[in-house]
This record gives sequence, structure tokens and C-alpha cells, in this order.
Amino acid sequence: MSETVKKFFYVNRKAPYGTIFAQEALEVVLIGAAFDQDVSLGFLDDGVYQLVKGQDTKDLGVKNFSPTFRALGDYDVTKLFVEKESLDERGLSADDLDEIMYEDEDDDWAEKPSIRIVSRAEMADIMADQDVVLSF
Amino acid sequence: MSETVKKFFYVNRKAPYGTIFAQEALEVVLIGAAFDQDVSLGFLDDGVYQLVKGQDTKDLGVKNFSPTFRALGDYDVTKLFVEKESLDERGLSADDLDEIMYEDEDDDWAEKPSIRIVSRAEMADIMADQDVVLSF
Amino acid sequence: MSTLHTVNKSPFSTQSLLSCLNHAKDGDTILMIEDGVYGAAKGTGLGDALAARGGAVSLCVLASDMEARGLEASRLIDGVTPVDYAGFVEMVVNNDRTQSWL
Amino acid sequence: MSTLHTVNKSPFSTQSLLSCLNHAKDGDTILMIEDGVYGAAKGTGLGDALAARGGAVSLCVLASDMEARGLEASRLIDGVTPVDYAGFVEMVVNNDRTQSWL
Amino acid sequence: MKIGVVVSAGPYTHESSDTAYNFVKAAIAAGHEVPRVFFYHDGVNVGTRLSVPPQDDRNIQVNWSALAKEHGTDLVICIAAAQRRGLLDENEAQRQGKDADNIAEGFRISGLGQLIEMGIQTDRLVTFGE
Amino acid sequence: MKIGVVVSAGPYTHESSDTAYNFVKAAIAAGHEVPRVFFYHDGVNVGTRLSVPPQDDRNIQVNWSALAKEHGTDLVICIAAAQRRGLLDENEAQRQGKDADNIAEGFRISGLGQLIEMGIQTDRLVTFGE
Repeated sequence: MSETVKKFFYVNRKAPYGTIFAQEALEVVLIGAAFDQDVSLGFLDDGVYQLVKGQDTKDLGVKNFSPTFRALGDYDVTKLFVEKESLDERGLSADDLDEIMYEDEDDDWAEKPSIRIVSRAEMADIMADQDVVLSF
Repeated sequence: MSETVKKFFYVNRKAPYGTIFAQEALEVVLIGAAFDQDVSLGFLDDGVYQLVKGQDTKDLGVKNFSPTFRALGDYDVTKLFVEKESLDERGLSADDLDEIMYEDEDDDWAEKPSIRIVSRAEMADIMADQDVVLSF
Repeated sequence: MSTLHTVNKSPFSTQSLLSCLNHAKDGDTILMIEDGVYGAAKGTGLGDALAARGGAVSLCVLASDMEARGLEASRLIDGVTPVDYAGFVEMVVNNDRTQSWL
Repeated sequence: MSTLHTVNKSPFSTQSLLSCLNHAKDGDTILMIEDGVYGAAKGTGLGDALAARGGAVSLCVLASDMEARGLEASRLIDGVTPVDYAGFVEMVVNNDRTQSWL
Repeated sequence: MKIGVVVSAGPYTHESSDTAYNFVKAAIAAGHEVPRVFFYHDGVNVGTRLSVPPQDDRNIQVNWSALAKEHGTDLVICIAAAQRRGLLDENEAQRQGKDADNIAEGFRISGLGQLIEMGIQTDRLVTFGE
Repeated sequence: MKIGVVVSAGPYTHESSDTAYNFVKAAIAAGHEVPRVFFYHDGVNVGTRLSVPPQDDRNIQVNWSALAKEHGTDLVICIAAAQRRGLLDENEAQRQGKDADNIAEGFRISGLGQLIEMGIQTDRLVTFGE
């Protein structure tokens, strides 16, 4: 691997299942985790729907990939930024989202939430602080 | 061919070139013209952009299919309904569209315009009067 | 003479549901499928526009697409009915034509 | 530190341009390409929203995509600059990152 | 009742071909006839036999081929759309000088006239697309 | 400067692969380096050698293959995305028990790691998609 550590940002703006972009974005995140870069995920616009709890695809006949988000902590992917305005516009709140936790190795492995609700202005600041932006 | 004459309606809601839907819709219209059905085309939402005059794809490197609309009269496809509200929202007027004419065999081959600007309510009435609706 | 309209896009990313609402006539049915099911959730500005047509137009949503997305029946706009695929087929049969708002 | 934003969808069918405008920072550049070029036309409600950011954010449009669609330079919102592919490349190089609003 | 179906989005990428498949199964189960499904635009890619989805995912092509076998549904892939996108049967491959073909069992390639004919001969037509 | 490019929409259906091609040509003409183009989602379909566009249209695959030959650009097709969509090289076809492959000259199939690596090793990354 390379010595450089870059800030990688995954932009998730699409709902799950209607199109494959959310699922294939997650596949990139999982592979990318092995490269020891500084990884963040942004969920805005319809992307916030990816994290809604209670997804059940049994009747639809496609794979439910939402549990994979809960495994991201094991891959040291612990920064999931969710835009508050995007939730509001869709009648959603933080309580409607899956609980996604990670163990903080710098804080005696304390369990902490990976999801951080941020304002639109904060999301814009986060985006403006990245080296590589991958859009889905 | 069949003896039945059905009302076929082609719904064009997408802009040209960004996606292939407009072009492949036109390919269906051309083939469909051979079946002697009662054919109408509806242009609404971004579909109105398909008829904008002055399209020049030389630098883009893709085929300019807008002249094909002008040939539709030769295939007896003479009813192109364009929604006025869709034009208005896009800052367009009937003057911005290509001139598409046909020769009316029931009126001594008089040249008449194929494009008919209709209101949203009229478009809804036209849609509600069809047998087969093909959406692009 | 009535029309079944299907809408398969999220109303928060595209204009399809809005355009469908603008063209549906009294007595028609609107079925929200795929990402279109998000249009059936209450508590949004769009929900009000949809609910306003709820008397004149039948509003339905495909249950398996709701469940996949974690959209619970309790969150639906009043008057929106979840249907299964058998119900979808019935609606296609019982209306004179189907128009897909892609 | 600045960002080049590309928008390739019509603002009349999707929310991409609006979302881009909501996240672009002063000093950034927005380049409208493909069906995104329709966002650069004046005389629409959206055009006003775009023009309002025109001072703080550089607004550009890809010329070959304009020409393909019959969008003439005279119809552009004041302050929107047509660029060719060489200009597109320059913008990618001169900004620190590129974000595509798909 | 006779119901015609159009699939106009690519498999896996868009949900449309899944929705169409579930719809067709339900229509047949309800006693209706689905004489033909017409694949257009990226929908033609549903008919490739070279796709290998993950083991824990559905196989869209295999599902459609099985449906065609069981119920005799005519799965027609538009030739013009297929040529652009690289979906060929043996005849087309030969005619175009290509060294391979990729169409799956139960699908056939034909012209857009089959779509219009389906519109004329069925009582209802439903489009599933992008 | 080194510029990485991602193509994530299918050929002909969306303009993205054309835009990406024009962009890469312009970048190289301006003296920049485009070491790799990564094809993801439906973008993998750009790499099929079985496509036969109309005579009066551009041939997207042939254009990309020629660009790779002339400038040594590494055209990488994502293996996971390609398997779902039926885009295979000879090795993959054998491994999956398929009787044909369809990848075009100048393209190669590899993993998503190549995308991340491209992000690390280039100065800029631009995505063209649906």
C-alpha cells in the first residue's frame, strides 16, 4: 500500500433498492477500508434512506444490505455523516435510523455511535475538506 | 397486420442526448408508423427539449436525431402535442421549437403544422383517451 | 374510462410524482412502486400535495417495496392503501390503461 | 482550497443542481454538463436561484452540450461562462477536488 | 385478460426488471395471460447468459428463462437496442462478424414491430423502466 | 498532473461515457497524465466487444480501445460489477463455467482496489455517471 494517507469521502445521495448505487457504493467502502486511508461517508438527499431501520427485503427477493452498515466499525469506518435537513425534508429523525456503533480504541474501546447528524452547512464544510470524493 | 385500430400514445418526458430514451422512442414511432394505428406523441416536462430548434451535435460526436421529427409527416405521424406549461417553466415558447409540417391529404395536401401546443389540462384529457401508452 | 398511473421514483429526487399528480384525472389510481413508495409517507411537504388529491384519486403503494425500505404502514398518509402484486395486477385489469411515469 | 462541482442532470427533472447549490462554498466552481446545461438558461425560476450565487460561485457550462441541445449563448444567465473540454480540464486541475452531483 | 409487458431498464442496476418479473408471475397466477415481454433500452441486458450474480443474490436472467419455459411467455429482445449494447444471438453474431454470442435460453431477438404488435394484440400494456 | 477517471453509467444509454472520453482526450492533449480509467456500475458495459452501433453513430468501445492503445491508459473494469452484468474475460469465463467471453481489447478486469489505488495515486479524480 501507499504511505500517503488521503481523506476519502463517499457521497451517498440515492435511496436503496430502486437502484444498485447504494449497494455498490458500500462494496467500494468495504474494499477501500483495507487501504488505511482516512474514510468518511456522507448521507444526504435520498441517501439518508439507506440507514432507515427495519428494512426487510424478504418479499422483494433482493438482498438486504443494510446490516452491512453495522459491520463498518469492524473495518475502522466510523464516520457516517447524515444531513439533518435531508432527514427533515423526508419527515425522518435520527430515531428512525439504525443504531450503528464502533469501539473507540483510543478511549478504552468504549462503544460510540458512528452516525453523526450534521447540518447542511457542516456537510458542506466536511465535503470541502476532502482529498478524494467518490459520488454515488 | 391486425384489423383493429388502436390509439397509441408516446409519452416523451426526457431531454435529448443526456440519455438515449428520446432517440430510442423515436425509433419505436418510426417502426410503429407502419402498423396503421392512430398515433399521437406527447411532449411534456423535459420532453419538450427534444423539439428545440438549432440542435447541433457536431462537437459532441453523437448523432443529431432532431431532423427525424420533421420526417414524421411522411409516415403519417402528424399529431405532436406539446404542453404549454412545460415550455413556460423552461423559459421556452412555441417559437423556440422546430417547424414540423405535414401535408393533409384530406385537405388538398395543404401544409399544416404537426406541433399543437396544448394546456396541461388538455394533455391530461388526451392521455385519458388512449388505448396504449408507451412511456419514455 | 380510467387510468392506472405508476410512479417508481422518489419524489424528493425527481419530478415524476408531481407530474403524475398534475395529469391524473378524478377516478384514476396512482400506485407508488420501487423508490416511488417514499411519496406515500406523511410528514413532508409533498405528502400534503398528495393527500389533497386523495379523495378524487385512489392512492396505493406496493407493500413489498415499502417493507424493503423500512417504511411502516403507520407512516403512510391517511387514505393510502398498501397492495400486494395480486392487487397491482387487479388494478391494471380494472383500469383501461396503465401509464408509467418513468 | 476550492471544489469543482459538476452537474449533469436537468434541474427540471432532478434535485441535483439544487443540492449542489446548497452545498457549494464561496470560491467554488459549478460546471453544468450533459442535461445539466439546461440549468444555465435564463427566464426560469431556477435561473434566479442560480444567478443569486453567481457572484460567490463561478458558473460555467460545457459548450458542446449546449450546442447539441440548441441552447444559444444569448439565452444564458448573465455571468455563466461557456467552456470547452480544455477549459473543463483546466478547472479540474485548478480546483483541489471535483465532486459530481449525479 | 391478455397483458403485455415492457422492461426498459437494466438488470441489478434498476429494480424494474425485478418488479416486472414479480408482476408477470402474479398476473399468471391470477389467471391472466402474458403472451410476451418486450425488452427495450438497457432492458435487453436482462437476456445475457454471461451474468454471474453473487451466490446470495437472485439470478434475474435464470428467473426469466424459467418463467418462459414454464408458461411459454415469449421473451423478445429488441434487435436495435441489443446491437448497440452488445447482446447477440448466434445468427446476429455471425451476420456482424462477431466471434461470440451471449443470449440466454428462452430469449429471442427480434424487431420493434413485436412491441407494436403486442400493443395491438393485448388488452393492457404495462411498462417497467428506469 | 495525474488525473484519475471513473465511468459509472452504461454506453449509449447515458452520455457519461462520451463525456468521460472527451474529457480524457482533452486532459492528455493538455499534457496531463490519465494513468487509469475505472469502469463501475453499468460503466462496465463500455468494455464489451460485441456491441454493434449503427454505421452513422460513434463506436464507444472502439474509441476507448484506441485511446488505450495510443496512450497506454489502463482501462479497468470492476470484476464484481462486471459479473452481475455479464461482462467477462477469458479467465473469468472459464472460472465461472461460461462458454463465451465478451471483453474488448485494451480493457482488463480487476478488483475495486484498483479504484482506491487510483484515488491514492492521482492528483485529481473525476467521476462521470448516471
